[in-house]
Amino acid sequence: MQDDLDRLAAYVISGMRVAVPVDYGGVPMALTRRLITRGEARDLHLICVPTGGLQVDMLIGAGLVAMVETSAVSLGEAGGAPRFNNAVRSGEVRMLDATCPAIHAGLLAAQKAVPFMPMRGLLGSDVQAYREDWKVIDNPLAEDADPIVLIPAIHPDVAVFHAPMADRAGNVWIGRRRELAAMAYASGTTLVTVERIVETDFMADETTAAGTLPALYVTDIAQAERGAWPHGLWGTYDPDSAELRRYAAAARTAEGFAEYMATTKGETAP
Amino acid sequence: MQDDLDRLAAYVISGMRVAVPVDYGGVPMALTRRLITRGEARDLHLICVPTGGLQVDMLIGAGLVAMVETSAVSLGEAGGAPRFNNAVRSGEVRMLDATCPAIHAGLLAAQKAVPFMPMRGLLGSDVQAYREDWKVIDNPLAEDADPIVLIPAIHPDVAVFHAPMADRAGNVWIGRRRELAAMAYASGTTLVTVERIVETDFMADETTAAGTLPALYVTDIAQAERGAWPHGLWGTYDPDSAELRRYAAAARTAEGFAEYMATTKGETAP
Amino acid sequence: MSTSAIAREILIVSIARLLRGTRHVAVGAASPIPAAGAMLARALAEATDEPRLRISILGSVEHNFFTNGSAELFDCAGQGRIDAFFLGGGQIDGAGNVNLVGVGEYPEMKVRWPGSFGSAYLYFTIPRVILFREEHTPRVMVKSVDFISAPGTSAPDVWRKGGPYALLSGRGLFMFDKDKPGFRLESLHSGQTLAEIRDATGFEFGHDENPPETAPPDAPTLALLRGRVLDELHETYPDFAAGLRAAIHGTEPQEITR
Amino acid sequence: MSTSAIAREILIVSIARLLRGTRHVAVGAASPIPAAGAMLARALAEATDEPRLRISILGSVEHNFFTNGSAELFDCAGQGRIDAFFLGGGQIDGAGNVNLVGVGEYPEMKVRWPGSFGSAYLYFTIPRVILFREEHTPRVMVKSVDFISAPGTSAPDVWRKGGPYALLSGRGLFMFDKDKPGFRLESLHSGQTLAEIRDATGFEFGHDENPPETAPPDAPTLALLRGRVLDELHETYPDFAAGLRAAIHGTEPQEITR
Repeated sequence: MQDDLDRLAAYVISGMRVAVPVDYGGVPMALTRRLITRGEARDLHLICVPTGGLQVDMLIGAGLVAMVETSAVSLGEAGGAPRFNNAVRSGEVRMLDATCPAIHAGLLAAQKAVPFMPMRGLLGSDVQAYREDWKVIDNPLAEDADPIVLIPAIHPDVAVFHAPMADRAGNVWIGRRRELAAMAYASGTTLVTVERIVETDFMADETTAAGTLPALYVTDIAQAERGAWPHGLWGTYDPDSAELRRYAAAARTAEGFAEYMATTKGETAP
Repeated sequence: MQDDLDRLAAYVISGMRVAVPVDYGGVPMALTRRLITRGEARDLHLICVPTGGLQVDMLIGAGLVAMVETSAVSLGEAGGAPRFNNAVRSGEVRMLDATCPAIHAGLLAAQKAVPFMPMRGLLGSDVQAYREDWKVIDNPLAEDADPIVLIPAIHPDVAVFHAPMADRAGNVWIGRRRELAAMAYASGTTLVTVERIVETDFMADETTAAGTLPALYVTDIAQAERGAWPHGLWGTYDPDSAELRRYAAAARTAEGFAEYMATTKGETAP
Repeated sequence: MSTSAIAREILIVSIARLLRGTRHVAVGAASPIPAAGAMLARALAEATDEPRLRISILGSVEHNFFTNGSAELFDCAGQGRIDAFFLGGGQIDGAGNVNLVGVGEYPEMKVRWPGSFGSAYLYFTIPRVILFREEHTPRVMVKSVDFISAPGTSAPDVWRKGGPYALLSGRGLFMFDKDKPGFRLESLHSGQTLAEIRDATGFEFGHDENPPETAPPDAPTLALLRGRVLDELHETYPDFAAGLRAAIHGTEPQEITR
Repeated sequence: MSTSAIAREILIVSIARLLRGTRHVAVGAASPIPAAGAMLARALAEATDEPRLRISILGSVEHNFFTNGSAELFDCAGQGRIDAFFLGGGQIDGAGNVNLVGVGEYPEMKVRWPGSFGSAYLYFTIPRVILFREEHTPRVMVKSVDFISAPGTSAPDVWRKGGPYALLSGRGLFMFDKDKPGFRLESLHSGQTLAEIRDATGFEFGHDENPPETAPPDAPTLALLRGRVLDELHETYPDFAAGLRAAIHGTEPQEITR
């Protein structure tokens, strides 16, 4: 039977560029597991805003990822991301190694409808050296030589994240996590899972409006209680460190990963 | 006797670039009148974010302004800005005519610590033609010809605005008016007047934190009740349209303006 | 009560027609007629199962879909999320150029207006920019503007997603042809003649030999306008709504400013 | 209870000394020793009328001064509002280059680490970047890193406001000289010899003939660390604070990881 998560998952199509949030920023794990169960959307190009964690590791382990643009992927306190590390070593996924502010800059360029954002730093790093899509120019406004890197706009096809709540009009409460808004501004489609849907109109009150991503930018919403588990959700619940460690240990091998995925049902988690 | 407004006003020194907010965005009129009474800070370069109103007209009328960078100056429903219009016609102030998003782009460049922001539009307009500080380049990332304008970073020396409240730690509630944060990020000094100072810590609660400019960016704060009058303050009080019209009529002549300023004391307004 | 549409209603109905099929319309702060047109378009779309029309009124608290400060309107337009917008213009010329800065030689112009606002960007980004100015005289509709706040057309290599779509004045409705480029008279408002409009216009424009009159609204549309739309309008523009109501009821002069 | 400082306390005290005079220090998420050093520096500054030190701990709710999403740290650093920051490094070389990406040939490296995070930007923007890595072995302190996540120095025409300030390891403290460029051994932690440190370090570094021992804290500083600072630390890093407390009280081995 098709439910709300299936409806959301169906927006994601093979080959799409998918923007995903940092591990403390509202990771849509319930939706991620559904994407894996369905297994239809493959060859995904993940854009980590600005780093990735369990979600990225699972999608890679499930064989759905062709490319990862990120500043880092790890399981935080639980250690390295095993399926990610393995896939990079074997060349199974193509890497676009970045640095956090470069990913923010690329999304900002899309938000501002400009082809690039200039960015300081980077010069002389191998991060920059390996990025053929980034371009070093001489600052056209400077009198003396002043090399600067241009980061091309990043236009994700779809942004996915999990948030504490949405209202009936489709407005989503994001609080201080404004990188979630930045993801949505830059993306053609934005899919949001939430802990709950409330009757209050967030936009009607200046206090709640200040932390709201307006419905204007939200394509579809599904309710998913504890939808970030085992990641935490700011202001709502803490990460399940034991579960993250359990995953980290299991996923050291492809078999362990498969076993873990077959036996762990996130949606019915505590 | 020196009071809090004097302490704030003393940060503003002749020749400084001063960023001021749009007329519905929290205009620090009490502070503006104090600057005029003191009369010490002259040859100011006003940067309207992105347009100006009564504040700009008064500072020009008082002879404190050398240059105005803005997308527009008007008194809104009360009509054109008389001292501004007169000063432009006579060449008394130098104009840097802009368009709203170009001012936002310049401030954003300063926020991001980059020398410029690219911006679409503008080409073929006289706004662009008269801005020698803006530069047209060919998009270095495009294969075909693709001219684009670079807007240099705008670094105000000081940003001034009025807000509903601050807390004891110096955090300022700005709600959805995030251009006030953008002004502060870009500026060396940020001076804020508020209706009231409250005991709650805005940063301690995710709901209020989302609409807060952190104390980190705020140089000094003074309380000024009805400090935006006769402009309105969002969520707090409406503009005093009758007073704006009274000003508009009086300020048609230099004498009328002087008379108005001599007889109107904002700080003791209703 | 007037049973046929009065002049201001014809403007509102014309705007609603120009907005047909749009999803998101932005309206400037002090623009009651464009706002009323957008509200009518929204009501009509709902009645016909068309996608819901979102209306952003700048400076309004109720009609505000933005939470990221005053830059968000421009970002939103750049992202292609705004389909239609309205621009006035102290001067408008036949190439669709708009002047919001002043009359005479820049910068020490003999008449100075407020400034270009966001026009130099929004004219490039929003597909249907409707030039709306009730005053239709040779001093507004000029051969060539004194200052180009925003150009009507651009060279082929210039990034441009939007531009002039129509020009609606107190005298008639013109559609813009960017390939020509220029305006073509679509219809004359009731009581206007082609000769009068030519005399009032400083630029050349295309037209039929006998241009039609701007079509009045049908009865259900007029009822919607005088009912729900006027009620909605009252929340944001109480003075304008009251004035329009009075004009409809014949208690004030019906003529609009020219 | 140990009356003299244990090894971890020497690291904390060394960090506090390196932060002297700063106004705003940012600390990474899982960095209890740098956080403790910053908290000690703050407590010491308050005791001596120096300007108050602001500590931003990434990912912490209590020590968060940001409200503009995860880009704000980088904006704030670019604006010159952050004086000091800590970087680790899977590999660190004598030119101050840092590698957070992996070992072997990029991209299919034989060991892959998480990635460069914000280092390629923050190393250019924050004046005092303190390289902190307890493990001091030839596999960490290498002659030349396999991948430059962030370079230690830049050509003169490259915009650069920040860079390496010091390198603190479990064996000693080095200061960075960007003109040389290279590290100079400032002091050896208790029990270390110059010969041992040389053997453990893959790069050349400057040093005195008889480098001094890293100075232990005076009694008031140690009291502050074991009192207020440990209490503050407990709020954010309860496990680490408990472990440190146990080590001070001699209920667990005092040796730190090398």
